[in-house]
Amino acid sequence: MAVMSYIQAVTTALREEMLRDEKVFILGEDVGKKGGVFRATEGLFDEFGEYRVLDTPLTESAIAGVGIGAAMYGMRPVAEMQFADFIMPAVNQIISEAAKTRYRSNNDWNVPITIRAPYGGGVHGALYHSQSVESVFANQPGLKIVMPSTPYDVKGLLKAAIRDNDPVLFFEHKRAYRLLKEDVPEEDYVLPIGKADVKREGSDITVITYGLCVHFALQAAEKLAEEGIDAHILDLRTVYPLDKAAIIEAASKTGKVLLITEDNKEGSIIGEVAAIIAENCLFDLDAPIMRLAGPDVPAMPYAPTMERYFMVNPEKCEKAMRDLAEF
Amino acid sequence: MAVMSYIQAVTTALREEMLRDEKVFILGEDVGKKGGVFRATEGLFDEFGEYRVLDTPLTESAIAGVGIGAAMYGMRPVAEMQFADFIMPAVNQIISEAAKTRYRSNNDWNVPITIRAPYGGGVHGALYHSQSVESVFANQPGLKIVMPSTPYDVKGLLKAAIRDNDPVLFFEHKRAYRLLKEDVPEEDYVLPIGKADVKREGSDITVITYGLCVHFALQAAEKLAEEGIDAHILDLRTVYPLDKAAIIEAASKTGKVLLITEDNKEGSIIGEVAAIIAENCLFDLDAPIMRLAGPDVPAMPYAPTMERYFMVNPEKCEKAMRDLAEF
Amino acid sequence: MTNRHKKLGISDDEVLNIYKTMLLARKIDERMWLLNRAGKIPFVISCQGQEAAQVGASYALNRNTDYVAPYYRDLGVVLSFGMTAKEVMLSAFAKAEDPNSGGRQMPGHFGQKKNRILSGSSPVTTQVPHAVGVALAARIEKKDLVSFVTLGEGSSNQGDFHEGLNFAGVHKLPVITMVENNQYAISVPFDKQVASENVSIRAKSYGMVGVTIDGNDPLAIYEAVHEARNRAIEGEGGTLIEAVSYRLTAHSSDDDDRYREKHEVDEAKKSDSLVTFGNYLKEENLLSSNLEIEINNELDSVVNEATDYAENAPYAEPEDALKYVYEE
Amino acid sequence: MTNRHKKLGISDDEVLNIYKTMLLARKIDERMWLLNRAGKIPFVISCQGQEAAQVGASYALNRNTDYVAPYYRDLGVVLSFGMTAKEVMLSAFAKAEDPNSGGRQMPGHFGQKKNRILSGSSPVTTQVPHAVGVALAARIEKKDLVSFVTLGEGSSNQGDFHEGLNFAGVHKLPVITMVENNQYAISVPFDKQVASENVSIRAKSYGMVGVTIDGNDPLAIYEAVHEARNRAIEGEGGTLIEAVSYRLTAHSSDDDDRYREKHEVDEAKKSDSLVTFGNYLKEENLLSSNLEIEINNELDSVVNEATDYAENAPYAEPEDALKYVYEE
Ligand SMILES: Cc1ncc(C[n+]2csc(CCOP(=O)(O)OP(=O)(O)O)c2C)c(N)n1
Ligand SMILES: Cc1ncc(C[n+]2csc(CCOP(=O)(O)OP(=O)(O)O)c2C)c(N)n1
Ligand SMILES: [Mg+2]
Ligand SMILES: [Mg+2]
Repeated sequence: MAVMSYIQAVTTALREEMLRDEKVFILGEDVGKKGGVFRATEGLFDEFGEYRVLDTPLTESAIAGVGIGAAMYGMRPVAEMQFADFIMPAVNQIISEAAKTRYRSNNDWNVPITIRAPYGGGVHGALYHSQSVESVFANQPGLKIVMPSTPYDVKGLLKAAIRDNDPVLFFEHKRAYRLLKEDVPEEDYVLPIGKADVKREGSDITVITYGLCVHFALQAAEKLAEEGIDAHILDLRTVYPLDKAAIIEAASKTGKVLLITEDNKEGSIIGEVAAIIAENCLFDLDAPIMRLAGPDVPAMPYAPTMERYFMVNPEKCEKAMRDLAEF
Repeated sequence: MAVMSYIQAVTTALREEMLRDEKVFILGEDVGKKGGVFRATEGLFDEFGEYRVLDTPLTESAIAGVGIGAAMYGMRPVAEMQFADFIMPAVNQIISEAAKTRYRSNNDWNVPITIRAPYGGGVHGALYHSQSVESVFANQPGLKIVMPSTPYDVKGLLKAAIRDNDPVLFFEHKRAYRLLKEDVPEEDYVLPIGKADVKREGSDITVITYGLCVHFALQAAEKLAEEGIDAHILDLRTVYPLDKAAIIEAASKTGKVLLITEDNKEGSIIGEVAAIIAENCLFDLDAPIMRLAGPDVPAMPYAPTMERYFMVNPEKCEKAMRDLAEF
Repeated sequence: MTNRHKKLGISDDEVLNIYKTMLLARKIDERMWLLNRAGKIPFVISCQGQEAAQVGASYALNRNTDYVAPYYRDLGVVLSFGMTAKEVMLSAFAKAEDPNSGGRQMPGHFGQKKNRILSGSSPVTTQVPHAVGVALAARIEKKDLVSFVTLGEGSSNQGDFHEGLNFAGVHKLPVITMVENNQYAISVPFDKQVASENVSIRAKSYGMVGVTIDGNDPLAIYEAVHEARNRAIEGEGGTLIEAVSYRLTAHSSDDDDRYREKHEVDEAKKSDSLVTFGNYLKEENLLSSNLEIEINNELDSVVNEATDYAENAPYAEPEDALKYVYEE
Repeated sequence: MTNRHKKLGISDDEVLNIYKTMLLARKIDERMWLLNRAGKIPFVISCQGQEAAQVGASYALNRNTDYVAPYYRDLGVVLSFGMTAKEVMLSAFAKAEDPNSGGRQMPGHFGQKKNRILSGSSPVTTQVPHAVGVALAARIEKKDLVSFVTLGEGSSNQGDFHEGLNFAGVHKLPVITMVENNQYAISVPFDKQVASENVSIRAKSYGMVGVTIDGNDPLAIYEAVHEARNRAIEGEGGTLIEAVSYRLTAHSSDDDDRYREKHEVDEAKKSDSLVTFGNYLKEENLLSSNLEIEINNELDSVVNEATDYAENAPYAEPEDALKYVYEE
């Protein structure tokens, strides 16, 4: 075991996979000589050389598209989008190509690419360095979207993503990078993509969330425990396709469900979670399904007043959880 | 009144708006001399000249981006994406620019652009000429997404979109183009964007849907009426932002709700509709919220066997509605 | 006196194979139009007018090692790379056995892994970065192969063209890009589409060699691709080739073609490569009347058999629509 | 003997204004770094090294009619087009009164309708099609104006550059594109970024005039933009100008700059336009020591006042985050 930050878990997973499999290579903007603007690829350029940690031109569609071509050839590219907000020029390559190649070729070709991108707010990143972009891709069969919440999950899930024979979008919360630290095994391990994870067992209310909000919810849960409110917390981990069985189980367990996302509310991942619950275990519910999310404005502002207003935080979680428990 | 097909309603609305306001102009691939691959702009090139019905190079990002620039200047561009499937290269311009310009400039600039695109399947269009793409954009505050189901609605809503001072995505069902005909007033009228519309009053079950599926549901409702099942049908018309009040009212009215979309199920618009209901009127429900949608595969295949398997149709609607009524 | 093909190192047999492959492409294409007009297949999109470029280029590649990322008109490329007439017809009829997509995609959406034909989609130009990715992989793996990608001149305005070729140019990757300039992108003619005087001049933006070639001359194309391949293998990077010809049919079976004048099409037909290249072979005494009849008969029966087989082959089962979303 | 600026039709007053605007940009920029290092503002991204190109270009435009779509380093452009130091500082401090965004966007995200400065975002190069759209509108409305758009050399590889300039080229629209080639895109140097020998050669892809100019020489840039504007107004279409200089600071306050050698930066500082252009004015006897001190004092107090005002100005209310999603 070693204490590792969330971003160290990223670097460790990348390095171990590159050592394990020669076909794994990294491409993206500033990932090489600089080691990434967040230093996720620090040291890898020196260790593995230019063609395994390739500084690309400033062209997201080509980063994705060249990665897809290399993956079709048989490589295992790990493409970095410098910020999730800048994945937009690559949407055509991701949705029209990566997601559909296996299906359209009737299983002849496949695209084992991993696309990493830092997402999320609370870092004074303003409108274009703070967004959650998962819902743009969360209606595209053929894709998997992983959004880990802890260093341990990062290491196991990033390795799983790289070994996956289908395209995986891997979104890392940039505020978690240095904020979150925990013991992470030094051995090789993978965690299953497509499976949610219970982060806290509880019996009074169920919170379903993912990413940094898992921590906000856990912090709130500790406080509420003092008041005798016992929260069950399910971390989705993979937000597309969703782990329906785990969602149904967690919702049914307490009958009171709060869904949390940092994304704008309307059209976010948690809408689909609500739909799954309403479809499958409506009669187990003792309260309306509550949602806590960002407001429906284009993205979070830079000014600290407005940024704080937008962001989910432990206090907002605590209030929503208490309201639900008291329903 | 004149009997008009769905696509004639498109052409009529475009022409009337161009006559009414000199700032309105059309740009897109093959919209000029050819009059559009579906003939939506037929005759307009001859009537208004090249610079009001502009054949652009084959570049969706530029079509959107140039349109946005012209709109910021003060024009009212109507951009055509030849097929909704080909809007993907323009996602960055639409999501990062059109949607966010008013907000990011603190109300200084705005982007009154309309982006039209034919969507939907059942036309042997295969994977890339059949998709529903609305969910890619349905989490982007600043955008409005209109998906009309009838010629009457097309004319009133397309005019409203063109006059709207914010960006509107206007998705037209390509199978509806020549299939649907009805009386449409020859006078000028607009319909409100953001408002759902009750297409059939009923008391036993509520169906909430949009686009071509409205017709499938209406056909099914007529059959079921013979069996004594009386369906209430709400046409969303604007799928983003949703008309929450209308959804809550329609769901509460019968307590039994079926949501229908032609899109892949997971992550589609109707997930959000379910979430709104589960959040606001859960205790009015007498049955789980049912969903009828396309399967979660990348897009509908070309072969008629598989295409039929994918598509929603009146029979599938009828069965789902009967199941719900009998719950 | 050596003739043109010998100078290029092409044997008499090989040059006849080029002709036969062009002719087979034409015959399959014509048959598909007939089937479409008879209501038997819903859609066709043509190679007619571009066979010379497609087959000439393919024969200059190593058809056992190189990768191709063709676009929807490239029937000549995929036939050269090993796809059979039967396989093409299975795709036209959207039958389960179609190796391109199992009947999932429209005809013209090629893909066949065993022949290193990358699977393609409908949105134009996405294949350019893919081909660059294959070339990058070849560089990383130190393999002596090139990737070959084609697209239309209209498509050369898409962002993916620029981003893909610039990426290849920065790293001098072994990718050959052939723009099949058939003068139109559906209804929009060259000058409303492409702002430069020609497409090949765009090579300068990518530090590449660029050449404009008569797309009706398979030997000229062969030569250009052959040289491009040598440069690529020598580590000198990619080449942008513009093959100029004319689209002899409407854009597709859904297009009515009214936006251009009949006499323009008639004029273009005079340079139809099937005729002009046939004449070359006749002048070189490689294509006697007898041989011509023989070849036509042979190819007609290939097309007939392929059609019959494909017409009678089964569709995929409805529920097959659920297969292969992810690895199974 | 006339001097350089007179030859270009620039008066003595005007040339001094160019210098003053460059110097103001520099001073604001330097102040923002100090404020950042003092923990008072979270972010700064610099114009340093690019002031000459920005101000020289702007002064060659019609600053009462033309539209600009600047990128994040273009402090020199927006100051030339009428944004005040106070307004810039309000943006640096993210205060409610900031005319660019009301404190919603990071500094460097310019926009001000009354001065025809298009609102910009962070994803690079999206502004190129916008500027083309303005030029198209000018064409449709038969207005004698041009649009002017800038971006970095790294950004010239994005698809939107290609699509935008091709669109402008096809229709010969009055748009002037200036690529500010400062040799780096964050850490990636020119040769790993741009495959062509220089950026201006890309003009050939768009049927445009392309020129590469010393970006440290405001008069050379003025001349190029002046000519470009004349061509544009005459209906001869757009121009692609590459202004070559060097990024004198790190990419932004979040960047540590370790990927380049100190001596390279030191070398570049020798051509710093504030020094070299100042020397020109001194040689021309337009900038006496006294005047220099006077100007510096004047601008320092402008910057001081702007800073004080902005620092003390209020933030937007938290709930203001909900405003202006749609028309209200
Ligand atoms: C991204 C995208 N936009 C639009 C289309 C519709 N479309 C199909 S082919 C075509 C014209 C292509 O022209 P060109 O590149 O010259 O190729 P050609 O068909 O002439 O060979 C268009 C507009 C598409 N397939 N993809
Ligand atoms: C689409 C997109 N991708 C990535 C980024 C992150 N980013 C900001 S500036 C920059 C480098 C830009 O380089 P260049 O165009 O040369 O401009 P310069 O900063 O050197 O003036 C990058 C990669 C971005 N803003 N937008
Ligand atoms: Mg063409
Ligand atoms: Mg730069």
